Amino acid sequence: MDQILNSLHYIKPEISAAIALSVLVIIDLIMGKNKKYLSIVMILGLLATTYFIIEQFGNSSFAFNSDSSKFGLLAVDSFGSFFKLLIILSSLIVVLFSITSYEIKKAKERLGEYYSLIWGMIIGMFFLVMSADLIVIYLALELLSLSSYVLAGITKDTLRNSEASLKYVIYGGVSSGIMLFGISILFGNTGTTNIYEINALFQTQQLQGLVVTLSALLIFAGIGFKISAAPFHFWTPDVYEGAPITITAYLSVASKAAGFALLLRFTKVTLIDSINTDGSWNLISLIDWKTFLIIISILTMTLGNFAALWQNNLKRLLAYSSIAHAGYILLGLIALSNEGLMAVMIYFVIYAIMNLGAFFVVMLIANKTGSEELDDYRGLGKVAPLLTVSLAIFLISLTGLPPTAGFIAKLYIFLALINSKMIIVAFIALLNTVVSLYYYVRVLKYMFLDKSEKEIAPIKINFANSILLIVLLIPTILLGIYFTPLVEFAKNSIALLGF
Amino acid sequence: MQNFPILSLLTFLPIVGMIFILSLTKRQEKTIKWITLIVTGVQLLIAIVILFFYNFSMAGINDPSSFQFVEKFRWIEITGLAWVGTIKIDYFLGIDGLSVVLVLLTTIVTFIATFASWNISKSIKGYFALFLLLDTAMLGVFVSLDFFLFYVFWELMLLPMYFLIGVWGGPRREYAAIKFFLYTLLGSVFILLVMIGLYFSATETLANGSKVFSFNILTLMDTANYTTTGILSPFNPNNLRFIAYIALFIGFAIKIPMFPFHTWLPDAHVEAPTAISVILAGVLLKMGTYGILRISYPIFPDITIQLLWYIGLFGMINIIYGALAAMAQKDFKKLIAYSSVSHMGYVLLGMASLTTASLSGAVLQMFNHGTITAMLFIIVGIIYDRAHTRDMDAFGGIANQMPIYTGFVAVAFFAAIGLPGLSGFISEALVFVGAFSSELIRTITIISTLGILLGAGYMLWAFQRIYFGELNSKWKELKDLELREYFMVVPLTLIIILLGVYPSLILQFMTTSVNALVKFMGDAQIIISSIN
Amino acid sequence: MTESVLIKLALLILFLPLIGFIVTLLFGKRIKWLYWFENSILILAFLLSAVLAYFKLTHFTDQTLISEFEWINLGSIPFVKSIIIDLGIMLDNITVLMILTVNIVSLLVHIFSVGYMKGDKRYNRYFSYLGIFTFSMLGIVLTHNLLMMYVFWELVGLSSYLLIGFWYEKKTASDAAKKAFIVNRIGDIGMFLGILTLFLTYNTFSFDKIFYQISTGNLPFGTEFGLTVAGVLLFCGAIGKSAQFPLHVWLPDAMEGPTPVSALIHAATMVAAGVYFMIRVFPILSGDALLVIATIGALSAFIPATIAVTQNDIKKVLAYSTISQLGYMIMAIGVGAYTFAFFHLVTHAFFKAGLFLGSGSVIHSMHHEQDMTKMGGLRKKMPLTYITFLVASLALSGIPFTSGFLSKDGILAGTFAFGSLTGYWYFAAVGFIVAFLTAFYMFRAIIMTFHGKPKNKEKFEHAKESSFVMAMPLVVLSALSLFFWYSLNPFNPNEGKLLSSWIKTPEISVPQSARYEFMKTDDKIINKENLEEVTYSNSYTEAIHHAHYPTLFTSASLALLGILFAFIFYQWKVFDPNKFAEKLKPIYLLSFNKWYFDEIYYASFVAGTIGLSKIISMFDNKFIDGIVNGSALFTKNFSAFTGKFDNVVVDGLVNMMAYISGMFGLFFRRFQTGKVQTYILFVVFSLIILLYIFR
Amino acid sequence: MTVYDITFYLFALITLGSAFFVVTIRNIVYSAFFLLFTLFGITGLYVLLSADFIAIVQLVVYVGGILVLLLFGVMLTHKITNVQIKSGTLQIIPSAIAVIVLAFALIKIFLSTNWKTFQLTAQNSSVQGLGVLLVNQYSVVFELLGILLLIALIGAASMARR
Amino acid sequence: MINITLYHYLIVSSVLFCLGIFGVITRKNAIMVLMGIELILNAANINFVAFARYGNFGNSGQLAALFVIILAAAEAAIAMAIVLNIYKTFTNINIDEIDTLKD
Repeated sequence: MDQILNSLHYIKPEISAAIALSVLVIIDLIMGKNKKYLSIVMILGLLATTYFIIEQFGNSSFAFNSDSSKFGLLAVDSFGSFFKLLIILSSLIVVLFSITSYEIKKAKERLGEYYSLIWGMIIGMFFLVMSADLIVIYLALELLSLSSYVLAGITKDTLRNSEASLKYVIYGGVSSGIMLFGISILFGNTGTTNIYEINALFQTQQLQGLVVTLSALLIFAGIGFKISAAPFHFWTPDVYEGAPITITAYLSVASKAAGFALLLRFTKVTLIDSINTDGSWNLISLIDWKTFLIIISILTMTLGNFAALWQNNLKRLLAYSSIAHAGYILLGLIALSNEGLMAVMIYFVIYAIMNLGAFFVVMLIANKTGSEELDDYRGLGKVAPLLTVSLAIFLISLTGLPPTAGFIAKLYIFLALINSKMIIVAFIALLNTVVSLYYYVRVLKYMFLDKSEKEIAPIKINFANSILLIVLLIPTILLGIYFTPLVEFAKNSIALLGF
Repeated sequence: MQNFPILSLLTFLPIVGMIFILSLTKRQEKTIKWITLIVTGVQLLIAIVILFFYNFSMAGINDPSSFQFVEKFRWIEITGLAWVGTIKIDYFLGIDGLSVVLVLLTTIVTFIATFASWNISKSIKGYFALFLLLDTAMLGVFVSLDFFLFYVFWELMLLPMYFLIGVWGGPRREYAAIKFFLYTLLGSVFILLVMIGLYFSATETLANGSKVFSFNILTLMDTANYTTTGILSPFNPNNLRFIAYIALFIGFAIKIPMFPFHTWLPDAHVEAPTAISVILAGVLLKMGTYGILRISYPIFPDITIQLLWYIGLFGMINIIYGALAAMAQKDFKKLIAYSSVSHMGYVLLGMASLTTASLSGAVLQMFNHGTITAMLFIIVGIIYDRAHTRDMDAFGGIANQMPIYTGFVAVAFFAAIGLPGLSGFISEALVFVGAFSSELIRTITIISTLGILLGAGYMLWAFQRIYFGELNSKWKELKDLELREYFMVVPLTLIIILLGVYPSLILQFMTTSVNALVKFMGDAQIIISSIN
Repeated sequence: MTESVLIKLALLILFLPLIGFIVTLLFGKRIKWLYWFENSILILAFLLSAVLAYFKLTHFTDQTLISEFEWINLGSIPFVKSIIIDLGIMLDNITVLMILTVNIVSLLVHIFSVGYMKGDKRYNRYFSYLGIFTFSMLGIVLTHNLLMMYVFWELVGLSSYLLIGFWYEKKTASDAAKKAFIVNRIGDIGMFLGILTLFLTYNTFSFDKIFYQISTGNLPFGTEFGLTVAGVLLFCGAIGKSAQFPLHVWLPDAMEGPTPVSALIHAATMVAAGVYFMIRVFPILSGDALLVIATIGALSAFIPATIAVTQNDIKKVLAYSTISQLGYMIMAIGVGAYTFAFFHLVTHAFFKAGLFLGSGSVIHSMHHEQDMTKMGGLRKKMPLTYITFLVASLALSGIPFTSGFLSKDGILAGTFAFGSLTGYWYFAAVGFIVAFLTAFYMFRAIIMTFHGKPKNKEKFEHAKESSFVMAMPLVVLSALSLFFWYSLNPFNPNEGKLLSSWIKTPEISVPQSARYEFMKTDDKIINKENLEEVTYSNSYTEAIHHAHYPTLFTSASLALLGILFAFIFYQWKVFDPNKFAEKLKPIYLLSFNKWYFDEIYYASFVAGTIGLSKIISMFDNKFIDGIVNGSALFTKNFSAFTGKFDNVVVDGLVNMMAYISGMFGLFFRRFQTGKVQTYILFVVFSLIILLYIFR
Repeated sequence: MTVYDITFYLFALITLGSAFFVVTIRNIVYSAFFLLFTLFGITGLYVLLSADFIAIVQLVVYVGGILVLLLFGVMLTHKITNVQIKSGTLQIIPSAIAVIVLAFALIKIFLSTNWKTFQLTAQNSSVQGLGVLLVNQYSVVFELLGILLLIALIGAASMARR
Repeated sequence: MINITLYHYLIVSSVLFCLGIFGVITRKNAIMVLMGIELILNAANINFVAFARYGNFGNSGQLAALFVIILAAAEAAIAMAIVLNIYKTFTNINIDEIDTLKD
């Protein structure tokens, strides 16, 4: 009992989130049709949670362990806090997006549910990034998924919206089912669901590789679904295209971040054998996890990039782009070193900023033109210079050209890779970058090089949105020129509990 | 003067101008143009000031203490995790004999390109903002001594170029722009890989005695700085230096452009607006050869020596192939574009023999080709502005209608042919003198002399088709040069003639450095071969 | 008059025409009388060169004055030879004589042009071009090093290009200009390589330093063969510029330029530059190289002479005769008759200029009619022109009492002596045959032009004697074609100052073993007092001496025979030349069609190059730039593919990548069916595959 | 063959046999009823595995809740009057291949694995143990499930509501 | 003596798992697909309980199964809501006809 009470202060952010959720639900019920204050309540809740996350930084302990010598259910560490912060900040930005989103405005009567479900996602993700137990992982993943299934179809006004929701739930249900099956096998093999204990067993006991491989593959099916890694990515383009754009942005950033945090923790805690003095990891020899990740990674980025070449819907294009980026991020993990881990974290921060920025612009344009089709972007450069130039910068950053932040993100990944002597992989990844340039630049071509056949009215955006845009724009450029703080931050956050 | 951050000023002045321009409204077209003109003019002045204070006796190349106008301070410093060491990137600018020439060239060409941009009518604000951004990127490449910084500038140039071709170009501009973009990015990908590989292969000793990996180009040149296990370290018996060299070379070769990576060039040139063609041919192509001289050669002297013959061979192919391809063209601009391929071949040929004469010739050829080809593109632009066609067969007898213009054309054409008395001759002759003295590539050099003949062939044929013969009655209305155009052609003509008569004006800046490079290559080669 | 004053004088002479060129070019359009500026500059230059020649030849007879300065210094590094390129001028007897010749002819041509070009719309431009030509030519003459030689060599090429193409509205003119430049370039490449070879070995371009190095036994590539190669390569330049076989084809075409230009450039001076160059580098020409030179010279003397026999265009006849005479000079150098080569150069300059100007005078009065078959009987209308033309023709034919007789006889004696010493008789044979042919075709031309009945009445009626400015140069030049300027003995040139004390065969630097047998230094002679005068074996000198009178007699008789034949065929019409031609049809056609050189060259080199360039261009577009397009395998898919990618991706290697990428993309898109169950099926399959891989 | 064995085979047969019909039979309502049998069978297996509490929960939640929910779903999404409440199938052959291969692979791996097993001993009811575990060590999961159900409620309501 | 080993249970669970997947992939009707998902979850649950029983792992296996059952209920609820929503917009719930989102 003491243990529980002692552990409570480790989950302050989650408690805060849960309280915020309750408050939101209650206010929504009280206020009835009046949805004015919901956004403010939401933002306040987010800020409060942010505060608790920042406060929590530097903690490193298990929470909810039955006795202090044992491993707990949750691992509170700066790695988790880093991802929580990333998640909460992207949530904040997405909520700000939602305030102006035309799609969300149309579904105004469900705004309470919308925000509540976002809280559901947040709580799920928080648990996901900090859990040390496979059962908790599964439940958190389901919480995250269930919320996002509904959010993907929240506006309900279009076919594609509902369809996205259905596809998501079926695909997600199967994926998590497969993952659960994998968890059950691992449980059978080791007798525990705690990943730290599993790791201890891996290191000490003689286990059969085949069944471990099987369980790891099945578990990866669930994680791969979340991070949309090939060949578990199929839902991504369809759901991203169908979901409201705010949710698409959110899924592509926060949900993916949580999935990656899970993958990183799973890899570094469960499958590790030892860490060398130079920071590289030795994985257990039961499973060739590294080769597996290399295959997945190359497949993911290649598939994402090449399929994106053909897209004419910007949301769908960004969906494929986010698949490709998942591939790049996996590269950081492939390096199997602390350096690679750091690279992944740096990548994520930058990816979050630039991807959110791109989606934001797409949303703002869609608010006015009602379309995300590339054809409707023709000649937009003339009528909406700020928006299009911003989008251009975000896309260039996504390509990874200096002096934008995207370059730094890629640079660190490649530094890690080459330091691990994986030159051919790095080369393939770089060739992929070249391919990706084509479809990103194609957007620029439509905006700036082509002429519109019809007259388009100038797109004006309000002051608050311009500020938000610039807030996203500044780090996209600045981090490309001066990235010391970011790297320092990531470097200080790579500490996983116990490793 | 050596302590004043003049190189930063030179490099980032256009950014200031760009910000100014962006703060103006679209209507203030005149102001925008004048700002650009003033910025590029001031840059030219700064470049001249730099020349004025330049110390001929300081060599540069691999010696940090003999670079001039050096600016060096820590840009990024991240005390790292135990396993990486400190990540350190310097803001490190400086010039030596190789770069000072190209800095001067860049400022001249940009200044003249500003005049060539004067009659741009579509989205002026965007054009000049991008133009100035491009300017910064180009200068940045030539003054950076840190590989990372170099790479940033190198890539920074892509985007403005894409838009400048893509928005303001000819009918197939989109295709040309994307082709340019993809091609060059493909090249930079190779460069990036090698850059990272080098980073992990050499360390720099900090003031406190600790060793850190380094992007510093000069550090990378010194064999003593390499670690024993780095993948590109000569001490590592399984090193990948050979592959890395090829990759790096391809990266730069695409920019030159070297056969068979040249096909982006004709397209880009044909579609680009005049001013951009001028910059593209005048400055951008030099980045490739500059990169090879600044980075590939001194960092990989051992591999360079092994591959000299192939470099020469590709130089020869460029010369002959470019000339023959030029001969078949009907489009005036395409002809000039292919002539660039041919002329850059001389630079490659010059680099293929490590002699003072040929390297001087190669660097001088970079400068001369920059001015000559800039003038050629301006010439094409002038006639295209008037006639709205570049089909050479559609012309004829222009000499009668536009005699003064034709006079300038003749100067440029004969300079391109390599007529003595004009600048092109000196550099080609030096290249041949040097290359011929290298036994390794003597046969190649002899075959390459055919380029002299073919060059005369296609140039004179073009000259005849466009300017000679009876005046085609279609062109009765063409006017001779106007004031703005004099501003473009007269300075270039003067430079071409002046350097043709007295090349030492430029040569004096580079001799020390070129000699140092030759010596360094020899020494480093010996050191490295002693390791293995 | 000190040396430095002479040098400065020479420099002044060199740069005066340049000033004339610049001023006339820049302001000629505005200021109509500016051609007089150019002309007066030439007069000044002529006077100054006369002064220069006088003082050089009288006060510094045996000295070679050199002045140089450092032009390019590429610095130095240890153990590597430093590269310093000097520019400078050199004054010796040959130089000053050549300057004088050039300036005289140039001046006269200038004056003639004032009348000839009157009314041309680019009148002043014409004179400015003459200015730059004179400048470049003087540069060639004055230079003391190979680099400057090459520089000015190219510059005369440029001025020749400009002047041939002066009437560029005419396609033939601009074609001829281009042809001249490019054909010259072929020779220049060889010359350039020769220069590179020498520079590589001696690290200098200066003649004197190279000569000295070679005389110490330091040879290119260390072998005598290297020296021969260098010599032959240098000679390539002369082949181009002096229109020697096989690069002679440009010169006849060059007659498209204004006739005074032909006189100045394509007869008297520029084309002689090749000969002059060979004279300059004579000391380093090995025996084998000389033999090559002599052979080329002989071929060039013979072939054009046979062609000239059947030509109907008066300028073409003169052009081929020029090539033939230049062949003589080259052959003279090849057989070692150094002094006579130069002598013939000078005399030829005057009488050939006279011939051209005379023909110009005819053409001018016939309203630019050049076809001799349309002329005739002009003797009465233009007596002065007739007489001067006749004198010059006699000189060209080598009739006694003319300058041509003296110089040509020397050359023939040289070949004869060469034959007697080496057994290579055919040089002498060629010399005599050509002497006969020369006389024949020259008088054929005179008869067709001036004698007989007018063929074109209308033009004949309008023809009249030329004005003073045009007539004066004719007179001066025909006067200069007489013997007494060169030697008071009309039968022995060696008695004149020119050959007895001013021009001497120079010291030969070539190692003994690489020389002609008879040129090897004779030990016996070294002990003799007149060592300086005879630098190679006096056996040759003696042989020439012996050959002198026989050849004199033979050549004069052959020339007279030629004249006789001309009269038989064309004046008295004893035989109908047309019937004669019918009988010898193959030979006639060969000659009339200039041995088909143009056709052969066009079919092989020109068409070859252009074809190759087209192939390369195709290759560039279709293959390198579009492997896709060329590949039949992809073509079908590609059309569907372009439908979507159309303007963005059309061709290219990039495009092939794009195509493949696109195909990849399409492949991946296949999986995105929109049916969620299919997705799950894929997932299951992937899991099975992954399981299989990692089992 | 003990009673235990026979019981196991019986339940296993019920489970798998009806599961097979669940996924193959065309009529949806029949299919739903076969699912009922499957779930019963599984409950039986739980009992055999001495998981009494789980078995009960299985009955209550699955049979009482989820299955009814699904049946309601069937009724709501199909016109009751339409007797032919049938569902087609698709991609049978590739699916069958995939699934059979997968099944073989799984079984092969399972059989080839040497699991840690202990001699089965009689077990008391697990209810108490589960309860203690749930509120002690897994209390936070308990809370998490609470939130999850709340979210499910909100979500389902939001979705199903017009 | 009980002859039934862990392997027996595992075979049952893996066959059930595969049948579940088969159902998910092949059935057109969305509700049928959901039934397939339930089968998958149940297969996992059998594993948990069986492993816990045979491996003597204590109660955590059963607890996991318990959680999964609860979760399955929640998921079924949400999925049903979504299916109803689909029925409203598409007027059928045949998944293979719901493919407006595709490449």
